Amino acid sequence: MNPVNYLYLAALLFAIGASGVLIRRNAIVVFMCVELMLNACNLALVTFSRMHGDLDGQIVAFFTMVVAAAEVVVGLAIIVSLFRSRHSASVDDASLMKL
Amino acid sequence: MSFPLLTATAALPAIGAIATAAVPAARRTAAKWLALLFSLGTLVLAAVVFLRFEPGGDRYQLTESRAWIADFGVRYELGVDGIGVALLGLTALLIPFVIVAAWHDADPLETKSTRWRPTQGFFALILMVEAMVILSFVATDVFLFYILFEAMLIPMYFLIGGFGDRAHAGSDESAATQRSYAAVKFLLYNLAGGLIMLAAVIGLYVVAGSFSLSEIAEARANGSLEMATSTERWLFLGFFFAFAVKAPLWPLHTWLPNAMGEATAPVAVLITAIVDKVGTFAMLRFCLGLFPEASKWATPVVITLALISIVYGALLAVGQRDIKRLIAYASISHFGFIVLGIFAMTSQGQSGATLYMVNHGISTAALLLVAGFLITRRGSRLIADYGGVQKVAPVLAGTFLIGGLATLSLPGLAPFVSEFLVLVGTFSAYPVAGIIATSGIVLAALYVLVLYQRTMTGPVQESVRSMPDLRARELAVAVPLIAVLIFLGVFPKPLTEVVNPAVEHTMSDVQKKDPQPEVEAAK
Amino acid sequence: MENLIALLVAAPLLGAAVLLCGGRRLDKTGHWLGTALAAASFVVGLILFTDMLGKGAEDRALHQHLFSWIPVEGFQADIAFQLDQLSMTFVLLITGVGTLIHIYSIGYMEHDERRRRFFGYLNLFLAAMLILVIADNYLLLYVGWEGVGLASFLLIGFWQHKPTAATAAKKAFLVNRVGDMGLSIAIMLMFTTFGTFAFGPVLESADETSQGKLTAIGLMLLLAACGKSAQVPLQSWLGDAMEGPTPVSALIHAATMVTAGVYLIVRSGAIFNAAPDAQLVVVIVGAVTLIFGAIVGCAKDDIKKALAGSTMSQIGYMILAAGLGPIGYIFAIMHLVTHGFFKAGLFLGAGSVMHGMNDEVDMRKYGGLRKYMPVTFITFGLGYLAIIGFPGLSGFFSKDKIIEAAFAKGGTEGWILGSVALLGAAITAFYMTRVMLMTFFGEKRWQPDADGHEPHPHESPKSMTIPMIVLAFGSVFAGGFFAIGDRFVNWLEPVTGYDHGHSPLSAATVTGATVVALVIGVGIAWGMYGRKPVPVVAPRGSVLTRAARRDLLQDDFNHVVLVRGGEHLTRSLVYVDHSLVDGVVNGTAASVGGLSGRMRKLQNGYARTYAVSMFGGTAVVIAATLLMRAV
Amino acid sequence: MNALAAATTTSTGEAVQFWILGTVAVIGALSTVLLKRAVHSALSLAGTMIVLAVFYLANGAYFLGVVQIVVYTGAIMMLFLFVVMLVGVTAADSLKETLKGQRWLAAGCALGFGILLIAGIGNASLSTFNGLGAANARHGGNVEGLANLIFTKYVFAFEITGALLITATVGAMVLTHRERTERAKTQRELAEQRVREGKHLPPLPAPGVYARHNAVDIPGLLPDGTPSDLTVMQTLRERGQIRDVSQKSLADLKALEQRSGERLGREDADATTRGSGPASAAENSEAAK
Repeated sequence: MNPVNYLYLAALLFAIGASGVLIRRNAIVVFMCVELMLNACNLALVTFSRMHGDLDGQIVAFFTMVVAAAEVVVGLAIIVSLFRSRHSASVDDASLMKL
Repeated sequence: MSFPLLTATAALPAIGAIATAAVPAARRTAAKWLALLFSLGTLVLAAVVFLRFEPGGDRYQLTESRAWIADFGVRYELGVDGIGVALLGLTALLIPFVIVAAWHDADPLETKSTRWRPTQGFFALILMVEAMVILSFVATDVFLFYILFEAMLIPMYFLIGGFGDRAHAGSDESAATQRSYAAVKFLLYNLAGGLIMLAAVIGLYVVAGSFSLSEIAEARANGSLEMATSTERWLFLGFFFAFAVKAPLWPLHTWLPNAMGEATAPVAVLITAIVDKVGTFAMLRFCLGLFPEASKWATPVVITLALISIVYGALLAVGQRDIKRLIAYASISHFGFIVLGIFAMTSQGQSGATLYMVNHGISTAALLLVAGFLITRRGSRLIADYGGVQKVAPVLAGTFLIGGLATLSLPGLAPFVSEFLVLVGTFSAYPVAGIIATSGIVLAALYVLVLYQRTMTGPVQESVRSMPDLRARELAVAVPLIAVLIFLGVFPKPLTEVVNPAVEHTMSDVQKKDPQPEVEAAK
Repeated sequence: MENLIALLVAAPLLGAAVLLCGGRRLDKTGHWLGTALAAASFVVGLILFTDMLGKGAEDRALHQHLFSWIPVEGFQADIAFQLDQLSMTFVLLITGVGTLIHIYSIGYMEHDERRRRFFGYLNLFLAAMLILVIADNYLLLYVGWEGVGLASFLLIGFWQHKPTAATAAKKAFLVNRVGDMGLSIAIMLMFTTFGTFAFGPVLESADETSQGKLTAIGLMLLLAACGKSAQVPLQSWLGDAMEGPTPVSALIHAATMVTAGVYLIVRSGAIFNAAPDAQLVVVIVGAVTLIFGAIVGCAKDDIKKALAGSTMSQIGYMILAAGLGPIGYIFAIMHLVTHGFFKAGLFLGAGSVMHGMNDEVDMRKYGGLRKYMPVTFITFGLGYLAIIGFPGLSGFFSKDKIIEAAFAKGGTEGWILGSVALLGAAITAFYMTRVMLMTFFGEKRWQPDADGHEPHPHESPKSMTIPMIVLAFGSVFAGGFFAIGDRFVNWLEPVTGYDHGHSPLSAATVTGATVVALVIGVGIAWGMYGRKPVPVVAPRGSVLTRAARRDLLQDDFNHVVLVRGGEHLTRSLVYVDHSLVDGVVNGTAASVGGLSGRMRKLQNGYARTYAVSMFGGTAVVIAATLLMRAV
Repeated sequence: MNALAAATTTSTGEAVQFWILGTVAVIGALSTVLLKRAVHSALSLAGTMIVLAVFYLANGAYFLGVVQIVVYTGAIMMLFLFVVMLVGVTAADSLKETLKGQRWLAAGCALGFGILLIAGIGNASLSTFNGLGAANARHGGNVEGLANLIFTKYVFAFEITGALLITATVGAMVLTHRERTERAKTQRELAEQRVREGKHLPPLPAPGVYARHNAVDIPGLLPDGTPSDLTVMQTLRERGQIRDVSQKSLADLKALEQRSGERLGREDADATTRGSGPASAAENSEAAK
């Protein structure tokens, strides 16, 4: 097997995650799908790291994880406070941007 | 490098603008005097420029050059030729009068003094416009000119939209609506023109590799810059469109009546007598100077448009019911003459067009400012609201009449000289165009006299019965302008002296020679 | 001596400036100042005249170059004067008659609160008119030409509170502007043809260019002359111009300004001599106006308008003469000068009558005034005799010469023109007799006006009668003085040239025919107005009479075609500008706005929709990158 | 493992592992997207992440593999679950699309994007594999290698990440923290307020009363037979987890009670007791039939 297959898998997961972001209305699930996309990226990075024989790819993946963690903390906090005020976790309810 | 006189001339009003804007809210009068002082200082500097300018010397004088945006070869390059000097003088001369005429225009009314320091803002904006216009007359770098050409829209927008005519017929609210409509229309038209010009400016840089007028001219002269015919034509069209909007040429003129109608008279003077001149000036300097072949190629169309402007503007002026709109359409007609003179490409036509810019500035200022005094008194812009003013305010009527006579180019007043030169110049190159343009003088008489007759003569209307005559401040505006009109009408030599060499340069740019008189040619 | 020429203009110009800018404090003395400066100009003219008489005929012309006016590459216009015999004649006429009318106005305008301004305008007129006649190039002449137009505008509309006066002033200026357009085109043609428009070079090299160009220049000059001199088809303003104060009518619309067209044609003689087609048009215009004006003059009941018709007709004579070429130039000028005397006198007389009759102008409400106003009657009568060409008086000599010259034109043309001129003489005799009879003879017909004031006809003050007497003196003797020994011909010949021509009729025959025409005209008038009382209310009259009362329907034509048509044109253009030119722009704006409204709906506020477009955009970018790499 | 990672093609073992676990990962991802309940989605995602951790290990990224399990699956996913609990575990999302065309656009975009990526990867020349053996060995192991890079080359990024984390923590606290702006009301004050407002002076009714159920999520019936949401606790109300007792089943219930009452001549209370339990009203009526 060629390790390129990992990349195909990463692309597939990324696309699935993206479609989830677009389709699901529950903010928590949307968030999960974002995490899925990030993980797909990480997989690709790790695979690239292996291809190049270089650890830099893993470093970037590591940073991605850290930032993702930070993002999740803030994102979930936002969801919680949104739920408190609007009693709903649907992203469609927050359509106040419309004039 | 010697003292940067041109920079100083442009910088002084800019500094004045900042200083005026900084005057505390309660010291309105101080702000006015400060603005007047700075404009007079600019006039002095402009006079120094005029005196230092040597008609027989280099094409561009008092030059300055500094690197600005080095990566794109943009330089801060200044220099004046005869045409620039004439228009610089016009601007510096008119602004003090505009300021004095607008003395009370921006006073906050006691009932609605909600706006933040309107007086300071108003006069600061006027000085700002002056600074930009002066700089655009002396910029010899295409990019620098473009920036100023666009930037002056901003203060003008606020002057039109923010300080409208108090003497509006309708309610305050509808006045505000119409005013902002006019301001937006002004802005959109000119921005559209400017945008197309920007494309042409970039195109020019791509083709020529420089923004400097002198460098491009040199490159063309020694053959190192060859422009393909179609490229030159496209670039010409880009520039010309912007200037035709500004000038304004038929059919791109409709913003002018709105803007002039809604703005106060002094601001209208600023529009038509000063800012619009940048358009015609730029046609002469950039269209003809940079793209001589394309200019010659476009001449038939441009002349046709100019003729339409002349006749159309005059006919529409006859049909107007609003004093200021009437003057606006008259200006459109006059701008037709200027463009005609420029594109006739004869010495007389171009000298005439240059003089026309100056003279039209002064005569329109005289007529419009006096009309503004009249409108302020009665509180209406409609011609039908007046009648018999001559009887109650003879001095006002008299100055109005002289302004009107200057507008219809009565011999002895300055506009005659320029109009006749334009006509002769056009006639010698394009006889039919010359004859059509000549019909403009009859139409001019028609709209001026109809305006005068309806407002000033006839039985005294009840609403004007207690109208006071011109006050000292207003006389201080009208009389000097009229004196200048008469002086330049009888003795235009100081102007023609500086303009002639510049016109020779332009004529050699386009490589045209005046048509020989038949009799001499036969010999 | 040349340096005095500018003084001719400077004096009245100074007067105008001082009087118009001086303000109220000059109200008391302004009229004296104005009159004094007019007289000063006259004195300067006399000094120059005596100097000129002392020189040989060929070197009488004086030149003064003041400064270069419009120096532009290839275009030289100077402020420079030229005073030759022709200009001198005009200078004396203008300043002389002008001074007299200034004096007259002191009395006539006594009760007008704006008298100072009136004198300012009069001085302005004198200055402009003098510039017109002493300019040494066509462009400076144009300055004077428009200047007198301005003065005429200001003076016709002097009583601006009357809408009719304001309208008449505007009309005069506008119609004149049409003529001015001709003059400026003529100047432009000269510039392209000769490279200059100074009299000297243009007239010297007139025959070096093509016939077509010269004809064009000539016709354009004629258009200018038609406007200024109220010739068909631009005559309509003159009748209305009578709205101005009577001294104005006398000075501007009888003696001087309206004759500027004749001056222009005579001055440009060299061009017309070389362009026979243009000359032909000139004589036709002259002949038509001659009859036209006379017919109008027959029908008017307004004394000033009757005189205005007469002026038109008499200038028709002059134009006719000027169109005849060197045969007629001198007689045109001679008639112009004598006409200046007697027509000014007639107008001043009419003014005097109006002064005594509470400004009543309708001749049907006069009658029998000779008893009340003896001086006016006598001076008016002498002017009357002069204009109808009573043998021995001024008009006889000048008009007779013109009729003779018309016959001398030769061929069918000559016969036709001569007959027209003779016919004109008969009609002149008719309408002037009519004026005379209706005003001074018969029973008194005046009635109390609406306020119950009955007019008390009285003789006018001295300041008014003295000028009338002087002018009457001129009306009687000037013609004879000029004609005897061909003084006038010798005087002007160096400038205009002279050609005696060969008349098919002897001079005596022509004179006889003229006298017969005169007698016939007077006789018919006597039959109609002298033998039976004049009705106070005008009878309906024949079709021709009614048309003539309305200036032969010329105004109606103008109104329908030009005024109405113009109104419709401007109104529809205003509409076009608003809805078409502006409409295109506003339409574009509206469609952009509509499109934006549609596009706005894409911004529905749902984050997921935005996410889709972001994602789609990313996909497109990646696809583009891949494609670029693939290519 | 080192030898495996260094090879340009992988061993058969890794291939087998890839194909099996890869399938699991994709199924997990799909379930994340498609399952109705958030808690199921979270669990599926956790599964996928564990698979990914294995793949990291297989790719020679030992440190990341462990971090993935500890941080992602352990910490982050638990955080998700906490929030899911907070919002409501049982609440199922409706998968009905409300935005017009959104689903098709999303599917199209995702599909197109995936195809593009795959095509891009396929086109790229990725045939040579260096393997991580040398890189890991240079500093004596994967962890040491990473540490070396983090604290030298990427030290600034690392420090800034620290700042980011602190900020995120503070941010989360700020976002979720509710400042008490006034003193809490005492019981007496609350009682007085209730009297002043004049509503619900007595305690709220208990759920399930008169409704043959005593489950907390079933509203009690008012005397006229209509269900009253007030009987259900506020948290459930806000989550929308009130189980509906439809009017029809209420009517059925009434009829059943009437019939059994007639037949058995029993009291109503007995019928209620007999029908108690976790089953729904509908099941009850079916059972009765």
